[in-house]
This record gives sequence, structure tokens and C-alpha cells, in this order.
Amino acid sequence: MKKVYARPAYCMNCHLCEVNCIVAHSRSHDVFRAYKRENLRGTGRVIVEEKLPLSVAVQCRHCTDPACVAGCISGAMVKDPATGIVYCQEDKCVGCWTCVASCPFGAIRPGEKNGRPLPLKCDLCREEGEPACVAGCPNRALVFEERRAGA
Amino acid sequence: MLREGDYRIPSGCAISGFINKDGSRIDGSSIIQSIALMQERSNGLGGGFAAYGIYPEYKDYYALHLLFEDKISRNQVEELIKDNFYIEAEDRIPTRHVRAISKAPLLWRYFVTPRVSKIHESQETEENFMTQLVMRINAQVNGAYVVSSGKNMGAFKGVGYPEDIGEFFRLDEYQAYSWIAHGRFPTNTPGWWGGAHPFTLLDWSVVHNGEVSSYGANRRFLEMYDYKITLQTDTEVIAYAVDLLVRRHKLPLELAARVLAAPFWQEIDRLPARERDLYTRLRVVYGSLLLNGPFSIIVGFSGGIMALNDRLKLRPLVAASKGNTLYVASEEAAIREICPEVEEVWYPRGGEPVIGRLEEEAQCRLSA
Amino acid sequence: MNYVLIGNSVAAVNAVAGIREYDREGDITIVSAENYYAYGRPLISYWLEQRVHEKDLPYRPETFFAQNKVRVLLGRRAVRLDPEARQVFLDDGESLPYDRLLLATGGRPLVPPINGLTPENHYTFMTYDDVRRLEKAASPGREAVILGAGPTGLKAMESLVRRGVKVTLVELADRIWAPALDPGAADLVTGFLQDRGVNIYLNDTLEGVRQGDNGRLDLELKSGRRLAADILVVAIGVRPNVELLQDLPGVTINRGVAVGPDLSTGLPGVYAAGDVVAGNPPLLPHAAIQGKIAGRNMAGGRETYKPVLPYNALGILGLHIISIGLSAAGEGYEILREADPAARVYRMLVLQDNRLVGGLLINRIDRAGIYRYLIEEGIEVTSFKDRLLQPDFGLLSLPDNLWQQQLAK
Amino acid sequence: MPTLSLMPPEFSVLRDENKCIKCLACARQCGFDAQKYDAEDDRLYTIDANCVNCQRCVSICPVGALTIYKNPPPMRPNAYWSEGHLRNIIKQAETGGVLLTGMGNDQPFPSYFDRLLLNASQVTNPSIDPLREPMELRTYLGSRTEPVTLQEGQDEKTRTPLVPLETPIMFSAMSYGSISHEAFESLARAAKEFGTMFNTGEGGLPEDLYQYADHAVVQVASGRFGVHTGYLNAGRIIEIKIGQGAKPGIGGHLPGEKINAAVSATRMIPEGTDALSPAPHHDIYSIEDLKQLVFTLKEATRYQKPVSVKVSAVHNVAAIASGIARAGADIITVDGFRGGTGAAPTMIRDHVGIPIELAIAAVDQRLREEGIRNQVSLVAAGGFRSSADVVKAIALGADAVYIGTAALIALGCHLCQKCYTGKCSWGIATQDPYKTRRLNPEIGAERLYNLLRGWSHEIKEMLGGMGINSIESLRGNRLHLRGVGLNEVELKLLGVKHAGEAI
Repeated sequence: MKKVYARPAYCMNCHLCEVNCIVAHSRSHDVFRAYKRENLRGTGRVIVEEKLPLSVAVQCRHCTDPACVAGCISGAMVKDPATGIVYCQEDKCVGCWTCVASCPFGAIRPGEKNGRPLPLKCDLCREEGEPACVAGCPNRALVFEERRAGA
Repeated sequence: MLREGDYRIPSGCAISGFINKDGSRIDGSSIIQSIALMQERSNGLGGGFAAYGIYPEYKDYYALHLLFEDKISRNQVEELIKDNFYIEAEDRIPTRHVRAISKAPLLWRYFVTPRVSKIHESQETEENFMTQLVMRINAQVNGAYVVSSGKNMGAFKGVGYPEDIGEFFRLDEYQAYSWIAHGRFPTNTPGWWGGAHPFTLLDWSVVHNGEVSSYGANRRFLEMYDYKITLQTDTEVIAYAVDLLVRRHKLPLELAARVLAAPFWQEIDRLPARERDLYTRLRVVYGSLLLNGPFSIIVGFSGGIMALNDRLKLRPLVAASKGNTLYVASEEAAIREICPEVEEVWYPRGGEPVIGRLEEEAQCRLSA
Repeated sequence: MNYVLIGNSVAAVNAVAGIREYDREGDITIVSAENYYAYGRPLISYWLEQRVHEKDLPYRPETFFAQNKVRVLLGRRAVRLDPEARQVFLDDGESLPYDRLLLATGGRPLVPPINGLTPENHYTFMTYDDVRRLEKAASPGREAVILGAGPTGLKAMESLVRRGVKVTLVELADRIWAPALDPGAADLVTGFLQDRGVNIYLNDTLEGVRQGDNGRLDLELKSGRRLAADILVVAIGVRPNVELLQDLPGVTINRGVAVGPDLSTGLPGVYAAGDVVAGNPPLLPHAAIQGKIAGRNMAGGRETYKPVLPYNALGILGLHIISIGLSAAGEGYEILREADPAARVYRMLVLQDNRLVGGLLINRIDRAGIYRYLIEEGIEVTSFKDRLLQPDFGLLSLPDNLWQQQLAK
Repeated sequence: MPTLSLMPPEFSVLRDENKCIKCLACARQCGFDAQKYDAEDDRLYTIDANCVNCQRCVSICPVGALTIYKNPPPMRPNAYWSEGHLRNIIKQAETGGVLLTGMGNDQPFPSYFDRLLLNASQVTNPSIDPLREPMELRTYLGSRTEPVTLQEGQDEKTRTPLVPLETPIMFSAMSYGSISHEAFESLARAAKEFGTMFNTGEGGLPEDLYQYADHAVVQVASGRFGVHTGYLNAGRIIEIKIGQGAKPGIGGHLPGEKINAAVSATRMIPEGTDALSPAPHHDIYSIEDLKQLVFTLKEATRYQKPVSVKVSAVHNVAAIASGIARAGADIITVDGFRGGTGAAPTMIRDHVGIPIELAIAAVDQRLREEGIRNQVSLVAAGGFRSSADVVKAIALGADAVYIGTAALIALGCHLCQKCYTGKCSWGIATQDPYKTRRLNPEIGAERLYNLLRGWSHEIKEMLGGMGINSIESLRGNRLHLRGVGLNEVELKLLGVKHAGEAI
């Protein structure tokens, strides 16, 4: 399946993927509203890790056998059999955070939205085509592509 | 009024020419008839002819056709000529009165051979010596101009419609195996006889329809080889370019044509390796001689004519043949006018030279 | 191919998915003793406190079964297996032939023999039926005693507290959830619960139950303490439901059903997954993973189940605890610890031979899965040990080849 | 350094707090410590004195919250004592040092490109539409052997191959070390993809970029960094660098901080040591020495590589060029006074050399007068800003041009002129791995390719307008140029007529 791959050699630590992710997952889809009304700062589903000069955007790998899906107690976390996208059905999540403990990449963070728990994880912008992080990456440090396993 | 040589003059034109490859000579009436048909393409500001094989009795002498605006210049030139040549014969070029032609300059011709000592002095070949002398006259002697300087050939040109010029020069009285002609449509009215076509050097003569956008590049390249550009016309640089490539650099005429109207790189890239190498070298070395922009030309020379179009074929050029005669002209009608039953008519592709040469036997006969 | 799955919980549902990866056509029948489509058992505490409603209980939507062409027999119990004939008999006498059978019967609450303890005077905390019964009793102001302060007891406690019930926890060990919490963490959690009005009695257990005239229970503890309560919840563990295979030749029962690496039992065509499997921690992720693998293997796959260490994420009254592996170990292990009692943050990593073997995170649980990855993979951490508890610990803290390999997945 | 600077900051950074979302990209990207973040107070602030107006923060800010203002002159306006002079004096009063700067001469000297206009066809000859007709930009560099002979391959063994360019635009010498590997690779990739050349500059060619060597002009400069037989033979053209337009007459200095392991390996000098290029080549003190080096290099490469000699455009450049041609060079590269640099003394950069337009005209004319123009290719460099500049240079007589600054701008350079600090925020003139990664060579190569594509297309349009469909018909074709506002001396030097004069 097509996934987002990080190319750390070109990650310049601007964290704009986080900004773009936040806007894409906001109600308003507007950067100012997302940050200033919806208070979404810090809720990116992609995490830019820093070990300067190195930095890299970490996000869900949409595993073949996702531990987060296996571990989900409510059935909220699922892997779409058609697209392969692992995503959380938000209204089913109870916030136990087994997914947080499950993910070997640390790519799921506990979050909340409107007082309800919400695992912050990449859903490849399910309905948007190219994920916002990739589309907005100024240095093509993120690519959205199909790679063969092990390649 | 500035005239040719003072600044660049673009012009549109009519050209026509033919060669009897068997060497049979005919008088100038048919070429006049042919060029006259295309009067639409001229505007009365220039016409001219070159004829080959017209001076069999003086075939080993350079036939210098000269025009003088006054006697002073004639004296100067004659002094120069006497210094450098033995003069076998000289006379006023015969003309007849034509109402449309006026203000004709003094027209003289000299049959000469260079003094060996002078050639030695110049440390040049005889031909280079000749060209340098011609260019010296054109550049340095005010009021004098060498109309032609080849052997057994001559150019006749002036201000007026070509048929009037032909009449004026009594071309019906000359016999030639090849004739080329030009009717001119300059976009201004300098009214100087030297500015008419053909332009000649040694036995090269060139008539030309078009405007060469690469003129500046061509000219500056030729200047490196001691050509003195005096007229600022495309025709002049074309004649020099042919002279450089064929006479001095010994390229076959066919290849010289491929310099003047070079194949596109995409064509060259597709050629087999050896040809590709040759054509690449031609373009790389002589790129500055590429004639860029619209043109059709006829180049006359001893023993042949060549017609050539620019590589995009932006100006008209038709070729036809019947028996031993090859015709080329701006328009097919100009050919059919003098040869109604041509056997073959074709439109040469851009950059593809049409060359007609005397048959070997005729060549021998004429030079014997 | 004819598949029969006994049990209708997480293991069985995942087995369906596993089978369908290989076999789109074979007949699948699920025999469910419960009257409900599969639901995540841990959701019952959320249901009890009304954070989850019945419509949200199903683990998979009903369409899942239709889409996967599964026949679900609800409220039916498998009572006998004939491995020779490859038939399983249901409680209503129906027999189902099978080519492949999955035993995913799970477990049931362990209820010890205690004086005066009857099914009527106590509650267990495992099924939807359990909490539907409990809901009726759990009204504000009442008092409950929960026997056992493990994860089940704690979740029961949480939901009862949220319903306004006053809760007392009785735990036999010297600290709550002793298998997962080391003493320091247990203290923190204990203090947190006590602050919220929960009574906790450690080193103690229930010895007798008497029903008073007022309907209240009089509970006698081993220590001699007596507690009055309206509700008694027993949450001290689970027992695998192995009865179907009991005494069949070729099957080894060791508390649970013993299985091979491919999750097959000793009987031809019979597999087992989930809490019923011997040695498996009764945890949902494990059931899901085993179910999937068993399903694949039943349908022709050749996959090995690599035992997954126990791990648990538990939220109690807003305190989030993640425990992984030997999270309570102390003596004989190298311990990295960071605690911020004011923020009720506790982070502890357990190492042995420079490898992580356990982790415990309270209230700061970001990136917890990376620790689990290191534990599961047995990765040597010497080179980045000092970074393990740094606030910015992440994949980049690992050696280059490791994070690169992870990100390439 | 005195604690109190007499000079207020040159720039101010303004942050629109209404827009700022505190994503901190600015603070993370600022290369000069001007943008700061105070985590404790969750506050972004700027240190204006550090700002060099490189525009990195402005460009990266996702909400357009930042603007950099040039502060008004810190003094009473004075047409003679300009702000630049004032700042320089104060800086030198503080440091006692030589003023350093980067990029090209930024002083308001006249630009002859801006005083030249091009011709177009009307009526008497047709213009040519490049969308419909072939339009040829291919240019060959090297010495032409004339006359062309028909004996095939007769002189193939001794003939130095000419080098084709698909467009008469190459990338100037910018050494690995002065620019990042990423920038270097971008140039190399774009050159290869477009079919033109890049120039290694004087720092050698990194091992992993030898795959682009067939599009490399490999430079041999006075420091001889990274020069070995493999390097010379790998490249397509060898260039002896005598001078550079930005700093005629002086050498180079790459500070040790820019010599990391990779640069050190490529340059063949110890890590961390300053790379000093002497002002002259210590084996070239005369034209005959140059000839020796030219032929040494030809021998070393079996006459398979054209040799270029690069000089600054100085007062007697025409005579120098003639000497170079006669010393056996196949290509003469002349770098005008607007040429860029990674580091140069400000006074030299701004006050030495002559405009490239005049240099091209003089050199081309001189070589023609001597009849040796066809023996050498003339490459012009130094301040080409647009395709029109390129067309004008070729019409004046250049075969091809080098672009350096324009290429860097395509890569992100904002001309802050701080290359010599090694802090480049755009990942170009730096070896700091935190910054070099900002320039993804994939993107860099694409942008450079696009630039070449755009310029080449424009050149075709201009050629077509002139009725020319091959670039060689423009070369030295000064009839297609007219001067505006030029005096007679200038017109004569340039060999062009004034606008309004007929053809």
C-alpha cells in the first residue's frame, strides 16, 4: 500500500508536517482557527523527533498486522481491509491507550477532542488524497509511495 | 542618401538561372524573358545577370568588369591595374540606349593576367592575390567598383528592371552556357549600380532572394579570413562564404551547401557514425557561416550553377530540367516561360542543393 | 472447508478475519454461549459508568459477520466434541461437522470457595451480563467491597466509584496489582485512590459472607476485620474454559489447553486461541493476535505464534498506567526510575543484562510502545541507556540501524 | 569586541502576533540566532542585531506572520557618506579587520546589459515560431580544427573532442566546501539532466558524484585541491582557474570550519585546516608557464579534454585572452566584475575588474582581429540575471555563459551575502549538517533544470523573433544589438550601433 515514508536526510526540522497535519485534522481546515479557536497546537498525528542535526517525522506505519488494532479493547482501531489504512473510529474509542502501549514506533499518542479521548495517529488523511504532511513538506522529506516490503 | 556599403539593405527578389550541361551556348534573350516574367518580384531598383562562357577568346584572362562614377576613380583603378597586371585587352562595355535606364556610370572591362612578381610580393596564391586586389578596389577607391573578376564570365547589373538592364547591356549579343539573373526589390532606393545583383568574386556569382538574419555573424567570421565586406548585402557574404569554403578550404560544393543551410542537429544525430562526425564537424567549425533566415540563392561558377534554399524553405525555389538543361527560378512560371515543355519539375527541400555541372566532355571542350 | 469456531469473543472474531485472508468461500460457523455479538470484554466497566452505550459495545459491526459470510449461533453452547467424526455437539443436540475447529471459549471468573458465598450474594466482573446485573445494585451511596485489586478489580472499582458507590478494595498481596506495580508505583496509585475515597485493605482476604436482615452483607476478613457492604465483587482471576477438550486423548490440559507453535491442539483440525490457551495471559491483545494466527493456520497458513509478553494499559479515575513485561520486578534487576509524585508521574524501566525486560509508566505514557518494542525484541540498550527516560525519548534515541529499519516499515 | 556597538541593527524582524501560531519553525530555521524561543514562557522573540535578512524565517513561516524591515539609515542622510560606508567604518573600528563579504558586487555601477536592446524581424524576413520550427541551442565548446577535411577519422586520435551543450548556459565554478554537497549535487544533476556542464570549482569532485563527471568542468586552481589524474580524466573539460571576477588578483580562503571529513577527503587536505588558495599559481608566473600547464594537463589526459583558462575581466583582458589562446587553451572563460564568490574582501569585490559585457566585446573582437576566434570558445561569466543577458552576451561574441548567482538563487539563496560565515540558512554555503539537509538535491536539481528550461525557451523565443533558428547565427552577431544611452566610446567598444540607427 502507499504509505508515508520519511527521508531523514532531507528532514530539516521545520515541523510544518505537524502544522499541516493539525490543520488537515481540524474542524475548520483553517490554520488560524485550528490553532487559535480549536486550540489544536501540539496535536499533530505525526511527530518530528529531533536528534540534531538529525530530525525525522515519525508516524503510523499502517502495519500488516497492527498491534494497535489487535490491542484495541473497543474495536475502535481498525485496519481498513480495502485501503490498508489503520485508523480509529473516534466515537468508539474509550481512551484505554492500549494502542499507545502497542505501537512499536511510538506513533500513537493519547489525545482528546471535545472531551472525548482521541488517539493521535496518522490516518493518511483518509479522504484527502495525498496526506497533508506530504503535500506540505517543503523539502520532500516525506513521500507518499508504494514500496515493496523489505525494499 | 546612404548606399550599399554604408548600411544594411534588406530586399526581396526574383531569381532565375539555367545551365546547358552539354556546354552549348545561347544568347541572353531567354534569361531576360524568364526574369522579366517575375516583374512583380522586383521594383525597378536593381537587375543583373551573370553569364559563363562568354569570353572564349580571353578564357585564360581575368575579365574585370568595372564601374566608375567618374574619371578620377577610373584613373586610380587603371593605375592599380597597370601596376599589378598585364592587360591583354580593354574596352568600354557595349551598351545600348534604353529609355528606362538612366544615370549609368562608366562601364569598362579589362582582360588581365597578374604580374608574377606582384603575386610573389604578396606572398599569396594567385587567386588570393586577385580577391585581395578586387576588395582593395572596392574598399579603397572611391567611386569604383568591380562588378566581376572571373575568367570567361561576366556580370552585368544596374539600377532598373532586369529586362531593361539586359537590354541595356545588349545581352542578346553574348553566348553563354549558363545564365543567372536577378530582379531586385530593395526596401529603400539607394539607386547605386554596384548594389545590384549578382555579386561576384573571381568566377563566383551569386543572386539571392531573402534576408539573412545571421548576417552579422557571417560577416564577422568572414572578416577573420581577410574578406573586406564593403556592400553590407547578404549576397556579398554568401559569395565570400562560398569562396572560403570551396576555393580556400576545398570543401565539395555539396558540403559547402550543407554549411550554408546546415541540417538540424536532430537530423545529424540520426546519421550513421561517420557521417554524423563529418556533419558535426561542419557545423561546429563553420557554424558562423550558417545562413539563417529566409533565402533562395543561385550560385554561378565556372562549369556549373547551384541553387539552394534556407533550411526551413522560407523563400520559393523551383527546379526543372529538360534534356541537358537544368533550370532554377523563384517561380515555375519563369521556367515555363522559356521552356514550356519541361520534363521534370521539382521543389527542392530546404537546405538541399540543386547543382548542375557541365558534362566532362563539355568541360574539356570549353577549357581547351 | 468447514470451519466451526467455539466462542464469540475477540479470538474468534479475529480468527474469522484470519481465515478469510486465505479462504474466501469456506463455511464459518460461530457458536456463542453468550447472547450477544462479540464485544470487547473490558468495555463492561465503561458501560457500567455509562461512558459506553449498548450500541457501541460490539467489537465489530454486525455487518462484519455478513460480509465475511459467518453463521453465528447465539446462546448456544458446545457440549461435546467427537474428534474421530469431526463433529461438535451443541447443547440443543444439534451436531456440527467441521474440518477445522477453533476452541476460543475463553475463561470464566475464578470464585474461590468461601463460607457463605453464593452466586446470588456476589458479583463477578467479566461479561456484559455481569454488569447488567451489577448495574441494578450499583446506585449512589451504596457500599461495595471488591475482592482483588488486580486490573479487573480496579476497573470494577473505577466504574462503581463513578456511579457514586463507596468502594473498599481487599487485596491478599501486600500491594495493589502486585504483578504489574512495583511497591513505589503501588504506593502512588494507592495514595491516589485513597485521595478519592477508596478504602484499601492489603494483606487480607475474605473468609466469610453473611447476609444480614437488612439485605446488607456482613463480610469477615482474614484479619478479623468486618466490613458491611451492599455489593460484593469477586475479581481474583480467571479460569480457562477447557471442558470441551477435557479428557480427550491427545490433548494436554495444563490449566489451559496446551497448543503447538501453530496454535493447534493435539486433535486433528482443532486449534485454540485466547484465554483458553495454557500459559496465555488473559489479555485482549493476546487473544486477538492468537485468533488471527489460528484462523490463518486453519485456512492453510503456516504461521507461528511468538508469545507476546503481557502488557496492559489501564485508566483508573484519570490515572493512566501502562505496564509491560516484568514491570514490577525489583531485586536482581537494574532499575531506571523517574518519579514526580506531585504530578503523579512514575516511570520505571526494568533491565536485565542491558536489555529491557519490563516497563511501567504512570501518567506520562507517550511513546510507551517503543519500550514494548525494545522488550519484545530483546534489544541491547547499553548504547542509549541514558536516553531511555529522557523526555524526548523516541525512535531517534535508538541506534541508527534500528530506527531506520523501523521507519522503513 | 566592545560590548556596545555604535551601529543599530540593520534589520528588524516583525512578528504579527495575530497570525503567529507558535509552530516555532522560524526559531528552528534561523541560521543566525536571530529568532529565539523561550520554552519556559512559551514566547518567541528576535535578536534584531543578528538578523542578516536571509528571509529563511519569512519563507518557512506557514502563516506569513513575519516581515523583515530594513531599518532607516542610522544617520542624517548623506549622499557621500553612505550607510554602507558608515557601517563598514564602524565595523572596522571595532574589529580592525579586513571587511569580508559574499556573492557579487552590489554597487550601483552601470550595467551594459541594461543598455542594450535586441532586434526582431518584421515583414522583410519572417520571425520563426519556436513552437512550430526547430530552434537550436546546441553549442560546442572547444577548439575548432579547420578546414574540415573529408578524410574520415584521420585526425581523430589527436583531435581533442569538442563538448556539446544543449543550451549555452553552464553552472559556474562553485567549489565543494564553499557550497554544500547538496548544492553541489543539485548542480551536477541538473547539468547532466539538461545536457550542459557544471563546474567543480577548485575543491575537487566528491567520490559519489563521479557519476556526473561527464558533465563536469573540473577545475585546477592555485591551491590544487582535489586534483589528481582520476579527477582530470573523469571530467569533460579541464579548467585552469587564474582569476575570479569577484576578486581579481587575489586567492581564496576556505575556513577550517567548512573542512569536514567529506570535504577534507575530496580536497585532499587535513580536516579542519584552512584551505588557502594562493593569489597566483606558484608555477605560473608568465604566459609560457601557463602554456606548460595547459599542455601538462593535455598530456595527462591524452589530449581528450579541452582545456579552459579562466581569468577575471580586467583592463587588458583582450590581450590576455589572446595570449591564452596562443598558449594552447581550447576555451577562454572570462569572469566579469559582477561575478559572485563565497568570500572576498569587500573592497576588492566592489572595486576591481571590468564589466563582462565590455570584456566579451573586447576579447571577441581581438580574437577575430587576430584570426583565432575559431580556435577557442569564449565563455562569459559574472552576473547573468536573465535569458536576455545571455542572448546579449552571445550576440556580443560569447559562445556560452556561466551562471552562478542565478543558479544559487534558484536553489534558495536570498543574497544575504553572508556565505563567508558558513551559516547559510538555505543549506547552500554551509557544511553544517543541520542546514545542508535543507536543500534536497532532488528539488534543487529540478529547480535548476526548470531555470535552464525557462531561460532556454526564452532564448528560443528571442532567436525566433530575430529570424534565427540556431544559436550559432547569433554568436558575435552584434547587428542584433542596439545601445541605448551609451556614449560613442562605449558603442565602439561594444561594437554596436545606437538604437535608432538603421541596420
